[in-house]
Amino acid sequence: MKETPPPPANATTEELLTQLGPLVHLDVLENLLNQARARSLWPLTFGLACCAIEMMAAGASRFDMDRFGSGVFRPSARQADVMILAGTISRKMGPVVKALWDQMPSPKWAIAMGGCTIDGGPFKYPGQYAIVEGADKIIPVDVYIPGCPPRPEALINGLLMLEQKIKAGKKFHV
Amino acid sequence: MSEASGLAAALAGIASLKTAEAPDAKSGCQGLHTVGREAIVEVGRVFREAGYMLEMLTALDMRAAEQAMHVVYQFNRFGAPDRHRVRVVVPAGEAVPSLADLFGSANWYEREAFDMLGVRFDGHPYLVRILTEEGADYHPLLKDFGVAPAAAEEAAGG
Amino acid sequence: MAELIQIASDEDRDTFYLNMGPQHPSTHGVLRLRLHLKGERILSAEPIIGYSHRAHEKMAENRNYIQFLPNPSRVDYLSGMIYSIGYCQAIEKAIGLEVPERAEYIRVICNELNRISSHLLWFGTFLLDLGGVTPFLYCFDDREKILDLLDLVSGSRLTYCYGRFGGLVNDVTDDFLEGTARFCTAFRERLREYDRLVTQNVIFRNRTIGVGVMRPELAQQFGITGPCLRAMGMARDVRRDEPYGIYDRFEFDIPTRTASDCFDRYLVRIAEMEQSMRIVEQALAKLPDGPIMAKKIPRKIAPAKGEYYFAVESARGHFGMFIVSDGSEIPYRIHLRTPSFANLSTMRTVLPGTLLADTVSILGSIDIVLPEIDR
Amino acid sequence: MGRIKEIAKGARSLIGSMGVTLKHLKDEPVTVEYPAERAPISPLQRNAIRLIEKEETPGSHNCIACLQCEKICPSNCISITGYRPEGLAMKRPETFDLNFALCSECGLCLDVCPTATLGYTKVYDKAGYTRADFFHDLLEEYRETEEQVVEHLREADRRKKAEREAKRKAEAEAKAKEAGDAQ
Repeated sequence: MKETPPPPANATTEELLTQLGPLVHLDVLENLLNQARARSLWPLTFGLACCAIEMMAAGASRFDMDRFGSGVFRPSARQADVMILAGTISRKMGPVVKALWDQMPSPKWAIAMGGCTIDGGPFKYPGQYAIVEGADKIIPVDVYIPGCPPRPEALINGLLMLEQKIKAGKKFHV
Repeated sequence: MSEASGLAAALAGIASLKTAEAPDAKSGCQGLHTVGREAIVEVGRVFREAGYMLEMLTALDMRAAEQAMHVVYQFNRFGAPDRHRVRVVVPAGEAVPSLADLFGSANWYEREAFDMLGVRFDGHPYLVRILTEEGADYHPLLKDFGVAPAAAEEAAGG
Repeated sequence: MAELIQIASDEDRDTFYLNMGPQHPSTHGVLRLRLHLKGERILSAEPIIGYSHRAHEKMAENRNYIQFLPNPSRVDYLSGMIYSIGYCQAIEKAIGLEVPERAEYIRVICNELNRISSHLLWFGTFLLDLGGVTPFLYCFDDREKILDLLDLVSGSRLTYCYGRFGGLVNDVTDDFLEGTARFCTAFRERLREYDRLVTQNVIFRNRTIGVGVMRPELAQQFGITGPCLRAMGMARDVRRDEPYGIYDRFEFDIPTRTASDCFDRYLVRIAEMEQSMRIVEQALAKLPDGPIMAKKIPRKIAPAKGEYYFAVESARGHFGMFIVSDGSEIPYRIHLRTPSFANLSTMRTVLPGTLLADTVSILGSIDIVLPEIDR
Repeated sequence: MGRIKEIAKGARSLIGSMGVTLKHLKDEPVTVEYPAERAPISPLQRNAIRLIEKEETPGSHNCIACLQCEKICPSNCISITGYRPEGLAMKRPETFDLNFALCSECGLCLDVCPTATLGYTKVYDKAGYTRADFFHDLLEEYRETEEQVVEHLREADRRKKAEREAKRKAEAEAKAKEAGDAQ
């Protein structure tokens, strides 16, 4: 423990975690856990705008996200693993999104669905005052899904990509 | 018909009200009026008593041409449309009497006009921002908003 | 904060504030309600909006009339087709552009299909709020069929940009026409099923009948429009009162109820779906051949200097566009008068006195779409 | 008594509702097993744009870098730079980039394209791990054939020019002949 240099004072949580790493390494168990996590992603019931309707469509009978263990939409952030940011994040909503993210227990993931959450989408123009231009300005995003709005298939594909990412654990580089 | 003529008579009783002749069908209105701001409450009362609702309220930034803001009220009745657009010209920075006591919907409409264009309404019970983020200090729909800073931002790193 | 401290020192210590939203499963988006409660009973309610404010009106001032085309369908994404085509109609009226007959009929068909899909989504989520999951799955199944049809003609599922000034982007195919006719037949049967599944359900009736009554005087005071108004017994519909497009050529009823509670608002919407199908079937029968774009479309879309107002009936009520032109290609101002804004503002007077659990059914029954309120 | 009636009513409504659900048991499943099978997609499905291979330019697109699409795009997601190859009347694009994350799929660019060389891709379920995944280089698939196509266009231009020359010559001759006849 002595060799580890102390983290810089202004480091973010994310940086701290990468630097320190887990205290106990249980590789086999960790892998097993990741397999389990990837197959039971519980999204937060949380719609921001247009994309939320496609998110609902993805959860309904035609596309049925339940086939991947992700159909259990949790109304409370404290029971959710994955935050699907579906829609434009307005500046008024930004702090709320951040608060919700902080309320989610770790390990947690975020999917940015639709152009607006990637970098402002159609609502981005010089002088825009109302929106946050990209969800990753507030919270770390794992998977991006472009489209306006993306089809439910795209959301499911994004979810599958997130599963791959989780299953790969730390060895996965993007 | 008597209702409409009653309304016309009541409107004619308001000294500062000027009615435009025969509005164009494209304007979507049956009557276009301009009124001094002191009489807008009176006009609102006339429309309310005639059974009209406040359909729309917004403001226009006309500071470039007339150094004034226009507050536009639109009254309509249920049934066959009889839409009246009433315009109040306010010198920039001055307040307009609120209609919030007469129409419930005016409460939010006025808050929105205040938020977006900075028009103040006298006698409004709770004139605070409604749409923009907390702590905002700008009125986005003003014509001089977002022009210069945007250009600067573009140059800096857009 | 000051209010809270004051209450705490009051003699009435059993009242409290509850913050509902912006993230709440039954606020249909990002609405926030600040409720002042005494036990389960609501003393006062203040909806706080703006969490989905996307500056549509400012965007209009930054681009020309053509470039604003994608925006209206994102204002109200549930009835995006109606908004998108309504905007085209507003500009066409302002510049005096005639639209070919065929395009007009296709517009009506698409609008009414969109209205049904919007009501279906409302129906599903409303029932979901009240605890019924099954109808949600059925509704979405039917809704997918409509989306398939609209996807077939417009290429989008939700935020259509199908209308153009002077017509439409694509012509409809035979697949679409046959599919629509088939859908109408099948959907009639489904509506009867919904009636058996939901309308007769005791829990649903208990949670909606007599709940959230809007007093008739509120209609004038707040300018309520749409199904909420029709549940008060007033047969007002823009399609009938000031017909736009070719709505004056169709026969349809305006369903009304009188009790003005959540149950009546539900029944009005169900009846409206029925009427929309009537319109669709009439339009399918009369659909003429011909072009779908006007021949002479001005290169520059610039309405003459002046002010224009155009209203359409969206799935939620009276949607008005107030367009101020200074004669140039860029709008001087576009103000969108959206129905839910007025409908939601009644909550300050409707909610007090009701129970907290009823808030969910009342909010659900007025059918709000947040980006349409916040714009 | 009222209690029993209430219960009976509830039971009846429950059975009625369950009846509907039971009736649907025999229905075909509506779920599309997405990654394994795909529902048919509308031929007009709007997606990211691409350059279509055109007849006039075999093996490549026919973009003339007129910048009409860039100008009309409401969300500024297209950026093009053009160059004029030697001996060619029309310009060709040097870069044609699309930032799909900004796109609103409105289709206005397709409306204005004078050579109708813009179309939609068929990939509707794209997702990525970084934002950079959505910067599309539309010329990527055509880079290799660019020189060939430019040569082809040059050839076509030369041919056209020659035809025009010949036509003009013929007209001039006819005119001269006419003039001669008149004299």
